[in-house]
Amino acid sequence: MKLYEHIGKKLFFRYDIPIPYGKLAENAAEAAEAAADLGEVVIKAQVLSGKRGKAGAIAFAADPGEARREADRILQMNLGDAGVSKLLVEEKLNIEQEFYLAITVDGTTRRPIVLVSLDGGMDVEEVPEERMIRWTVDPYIGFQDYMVREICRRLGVGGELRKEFASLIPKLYRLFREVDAELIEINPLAVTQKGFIAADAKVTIDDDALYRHPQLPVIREKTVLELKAEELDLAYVELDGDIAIMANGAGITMATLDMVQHYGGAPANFLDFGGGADIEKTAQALELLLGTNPRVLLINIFGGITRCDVVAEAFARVKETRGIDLPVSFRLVGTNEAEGRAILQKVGIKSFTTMDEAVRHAVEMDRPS
Amino acid sequence: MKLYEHIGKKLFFRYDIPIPYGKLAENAAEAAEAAADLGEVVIKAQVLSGKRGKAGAIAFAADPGEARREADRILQMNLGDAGVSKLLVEEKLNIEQEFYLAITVDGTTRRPIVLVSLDGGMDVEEVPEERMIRWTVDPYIGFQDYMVREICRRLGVGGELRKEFASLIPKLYRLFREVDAELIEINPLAVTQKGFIAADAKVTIDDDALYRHPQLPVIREKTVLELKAEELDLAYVELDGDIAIMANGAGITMATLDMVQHYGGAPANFLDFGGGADIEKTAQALELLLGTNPRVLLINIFGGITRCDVVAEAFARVKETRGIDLPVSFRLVGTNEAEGRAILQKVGIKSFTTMDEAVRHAVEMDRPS
Amino acid sequence: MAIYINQDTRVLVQGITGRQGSFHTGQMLAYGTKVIGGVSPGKGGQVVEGIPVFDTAFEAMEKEPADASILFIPAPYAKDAALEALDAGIRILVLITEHIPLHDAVEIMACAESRGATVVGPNTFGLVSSGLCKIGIMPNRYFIPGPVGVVSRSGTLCYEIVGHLTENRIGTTTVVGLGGDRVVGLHFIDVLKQFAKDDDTKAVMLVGEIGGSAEEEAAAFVSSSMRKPVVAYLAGRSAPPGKRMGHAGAIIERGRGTFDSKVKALQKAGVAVAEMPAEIPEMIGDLLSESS
Amino acid sequence: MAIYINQDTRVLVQGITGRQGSFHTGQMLAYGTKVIGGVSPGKGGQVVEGIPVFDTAFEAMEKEPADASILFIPAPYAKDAALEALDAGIRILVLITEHIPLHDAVEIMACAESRGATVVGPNTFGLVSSGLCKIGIMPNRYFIPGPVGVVSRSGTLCYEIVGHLTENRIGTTTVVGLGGDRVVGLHFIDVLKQFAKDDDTKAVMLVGEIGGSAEEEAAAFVSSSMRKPVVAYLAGRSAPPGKRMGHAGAIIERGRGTFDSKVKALQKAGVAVAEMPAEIPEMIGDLLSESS
Repeated sequence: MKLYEHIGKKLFFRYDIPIPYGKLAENAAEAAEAAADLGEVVIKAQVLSGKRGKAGAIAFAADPGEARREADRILQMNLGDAGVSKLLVEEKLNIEQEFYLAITVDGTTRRPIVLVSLDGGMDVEEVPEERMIRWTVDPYIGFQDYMVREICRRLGVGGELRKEFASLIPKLYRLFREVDAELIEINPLAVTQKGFIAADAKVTIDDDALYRHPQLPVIREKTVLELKAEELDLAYVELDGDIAIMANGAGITMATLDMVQHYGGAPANFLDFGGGADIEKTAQALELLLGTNPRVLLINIFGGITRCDVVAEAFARVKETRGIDLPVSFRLVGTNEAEGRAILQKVGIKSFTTMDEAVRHAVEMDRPS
Repeated sequence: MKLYEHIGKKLFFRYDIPIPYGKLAENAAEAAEAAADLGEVVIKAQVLSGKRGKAGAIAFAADPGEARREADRILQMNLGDAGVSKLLVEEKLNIEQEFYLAITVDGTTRRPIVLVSLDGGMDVEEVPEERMIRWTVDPYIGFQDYMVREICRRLGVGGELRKEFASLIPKLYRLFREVDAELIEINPLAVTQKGFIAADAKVTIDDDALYRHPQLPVIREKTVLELKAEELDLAYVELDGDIAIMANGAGITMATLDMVQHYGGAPANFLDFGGGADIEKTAQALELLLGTNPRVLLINIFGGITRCDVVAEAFARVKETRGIDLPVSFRLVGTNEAEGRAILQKVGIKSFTTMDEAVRHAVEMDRPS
Repeated sequence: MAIYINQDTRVLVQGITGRQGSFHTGQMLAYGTKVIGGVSPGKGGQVVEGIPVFDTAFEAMEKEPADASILFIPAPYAKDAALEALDAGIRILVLITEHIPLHDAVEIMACAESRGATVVGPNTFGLVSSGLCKIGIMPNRYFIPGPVGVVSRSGTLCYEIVGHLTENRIGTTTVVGLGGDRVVGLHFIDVLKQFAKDDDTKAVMLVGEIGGSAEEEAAAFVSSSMRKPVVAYLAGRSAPPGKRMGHAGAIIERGRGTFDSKVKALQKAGVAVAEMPAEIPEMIGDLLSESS
Repeated sequence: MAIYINQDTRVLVQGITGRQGSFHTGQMLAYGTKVIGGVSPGKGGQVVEGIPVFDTAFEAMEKEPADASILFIPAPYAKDAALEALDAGIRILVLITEHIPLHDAVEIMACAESRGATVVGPNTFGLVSSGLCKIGIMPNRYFIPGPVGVVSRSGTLCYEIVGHLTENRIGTTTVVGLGGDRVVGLHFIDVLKQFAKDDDTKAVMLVGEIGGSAEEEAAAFVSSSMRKPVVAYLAGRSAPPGKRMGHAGAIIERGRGTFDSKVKALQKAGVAVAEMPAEIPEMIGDLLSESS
């Protein structure tokens, strides 16, 4: 779960990580009021998209009037499907230098990794390897002071800057562990007269650990359908095509999408309904897909924990109660295959045994010759 | 640093470890008042000696009158050189069973160790090995829930008791780590209708880590001289004999005492003034010893970091300013030995080169034939 | 010779009394796996599918020493059970559990590393040495002995591919599911090293997907040290960048781990990359007859 | 052959710019020790006694790879410096520092164990392979080559005893100070194992004291596996029980670790226990001539 900047900064504040003075504004008047208090300000759309700067959703304002105008403008924007409902109005920092600092988990080493660079800002991805320090942390030993000394030596940093890093990184690491973060990123980490200030805050909490953090606000930036899928514990992503796809397992669902595209079709979604779903859940997944009004429905089941008869039964039930009148391409093999196939036949659906046949059939039906 | 029971229990309370209701009393009236609030009570002298129970410094009282009388009696007591100035007056527990629970560091494994026994109480040292669980904890992994399950299995404990242990031990381990304890002991750990209650609390904080815990009260149960020695950073213990002993290093000081005893003498103290002391500190150590009015002074120096000339100079200075008129046996070898010997000669002291000679000389002077 | 596990591997089931645990204990026994005990706190003394249940892994190891353990433990308790198994002396830990918190997985891996134990998963279907020992949840009938070593990040997609092989009468030596999480114990490269040494394995099938850099690392190993033919299939060609698709690992981050970068790396290492699962049996068949 | 360290051992000094660090660097150099660098954060580039100073142990290891490191670091910072040395790849860590917090020592030992490194101390005088390499703070002149291996919990008392040996022209192979704290890296038994294997060591001198159970464990080892003569001296016969005497370890706890229990265990194992330091040279001399 990604956190909005202002929530990430609240966490920073709680861990004694310096942040700019700022206020949250929900309309232009509040933004102007904040500017009256803070002087020169920066106004930032509170959205989860990473490209606010390039999209123009960050603006400076010298006075309350300008703050009002810019706030008005930004509140009208649409950023990555989502509107802007909140603005963070902060004192404009006198930035001398922009650093980059992040902590995440590296899948390759299976350990936390601290990333530090003296070249922060918008183009941090282009920083050459030798100017980006990657420090892998033994989770049992944790982040120790000597690591700051060595990181700073490699960066060629001493004096006050080293003291700032020595104070900052251990706090950030503690936050990282204690809130079960997947990623904490400060970019830019502003160097000012007053020392380091986190000018931005990107914090992503591990979804699987959210149950341990009931105090965190729930943040969702999803479509209504995606939210509904989440409630049903389905992995669902909307796409632009016409062929609705449902399969059991993330890998095989991806492979199904790949094949649809390979044969010239366009997937309408990604829907992995997981393993071992019961009739009820399978039926709900189907209903959700049908609600998106696709042109063709492609179901690809390779039964393992998932039982073919359960999927077929769910399909039959939905067909009877709600009606399914679009073309369906159904692939069904694996556990209780014969039973499943029989159920489908009763409701007039012929099923395929291979993914290849099923996908080709779906694509053909989508583009009648 | 040993903590008084009531301070240990305050720590327990802060870590959500159940303790009895209780009040601190400094006189009989306060004890009676506490008994009026609490009903039947137990009154316990707040001293650091381990044998309060056997010494009669713990008493039960059924009503405020009895509480007043018992408090009066205990406040008159002398326990291991120390008077009783505070009493802990607690509700009398309805104890069904007495367990034993402790955490300390085991020098052999170099790791924390959790000790648990279902046979708690006064004679816990006699509990047979097989009824005392010793669970060594990897400091990096910490104390995990599964350890409670296995400890309980070995103890043959299930159900509610296991739940109580599962709730208690992890808290105690956290306390142990976070306050830098050398030892935490709950004996007895009372099993009552309301679950576990820590009927006693023995907490010893690592002296070397006290600087990290400024919030802890400073507790000293030492003689005036020992306190003064502590201020001077000397390792000093008072003993019953006549020969004052000063040496550099704990091992050699112990060996000097052993040899004094071997030759029939009686040491007046243990004083290790450490390595590398300067003239000032050495002189202060000497002054302290002389202040105890011993019959003989034995100084045993094997100079390494400690310089012989510095010790000799300190001795000469004290002799000149204060006067040293008791018999002195001085052994002096090692770093700057010649210089030291010359300085001593000037103030009329002949020094020995071996420990054996010096000790024998000291014992002879103590018992003139 | 089989890698990781074989007919003598003694297997413990943690969480044996649950729905999944008991069902798959039966399935593993049916496959021929030596399941020798189960763990379920507070249920010691029960019997599941003829297998004795113990209260703790320590008790199990005392009474029925095991080499490997498979975990059917709900995510919030999985770390504790995994550390218990490692502390009790288990050498191979198979973590079926999905949704284990990331930081818990990090700790499990660090603990396993310090004890020299092997972790498969989490969020894996397990592993099987075909015909000898299955420690996992995959359908028994697809895993018949043969010359192909299979290693996969996905579950059902792996069954799909092994199913294609089986239909074409191509069996497997060992099939390993790495698991779909960001932090998993075994990576492609670990399993490839084993396959490289295993005389019975004549060809290797690698089933990857977008995200992470495990496929690129595998390609580097194949290029430097692998003498056996390798076929790969990768899922996620059509995935839009940055969208999360069920597997936490399947996020495209910073240009690393894209479909194209993986295909390029593998092909450069001499790996044949299949376009579709259905092509795989023929590709493997050809490579096997070439190399024999 | 020398145990732990020899003429080729490259030694780093952490805290080299301090009073103690610089003094003992000079002393070690005078003894012949290969001190190759020092560490002192913020003082990189300086030179102490002709030895280059680096900002971090990593930098030192990059530029002047070392095998061992000796720490003259104040107690509150000792854990950090010790972990740094271990992380940078130091194999033998000599902790001179006194008053390191107990829980810090526990962590240092756990970290060293996970990396297979040896820790001497804390609160030790160090160790010396006589005539070859001294890593410690003991006076140089007492440590001359010879046939006796010495291992001691105390400092000055050990010098006293080695001094007696030296006066009697009995030299030493290696002298190891275990350190006086409750938690130390090497125990008697570890060093005895090395002496047992070391051809140059013909007899062993063990200097113990009351408290702990290290002497009892040493006795068990001598009894089962030591073929060489061992002499022991123990301090603390006259210590009143339960009084703390400078060494945290020297507390008599629960009847374990008393003077009598140690003497009894050692004597039962065939160890000659000296009554007084002055007797030791003759005892050792007799045993050496017997065994040769």
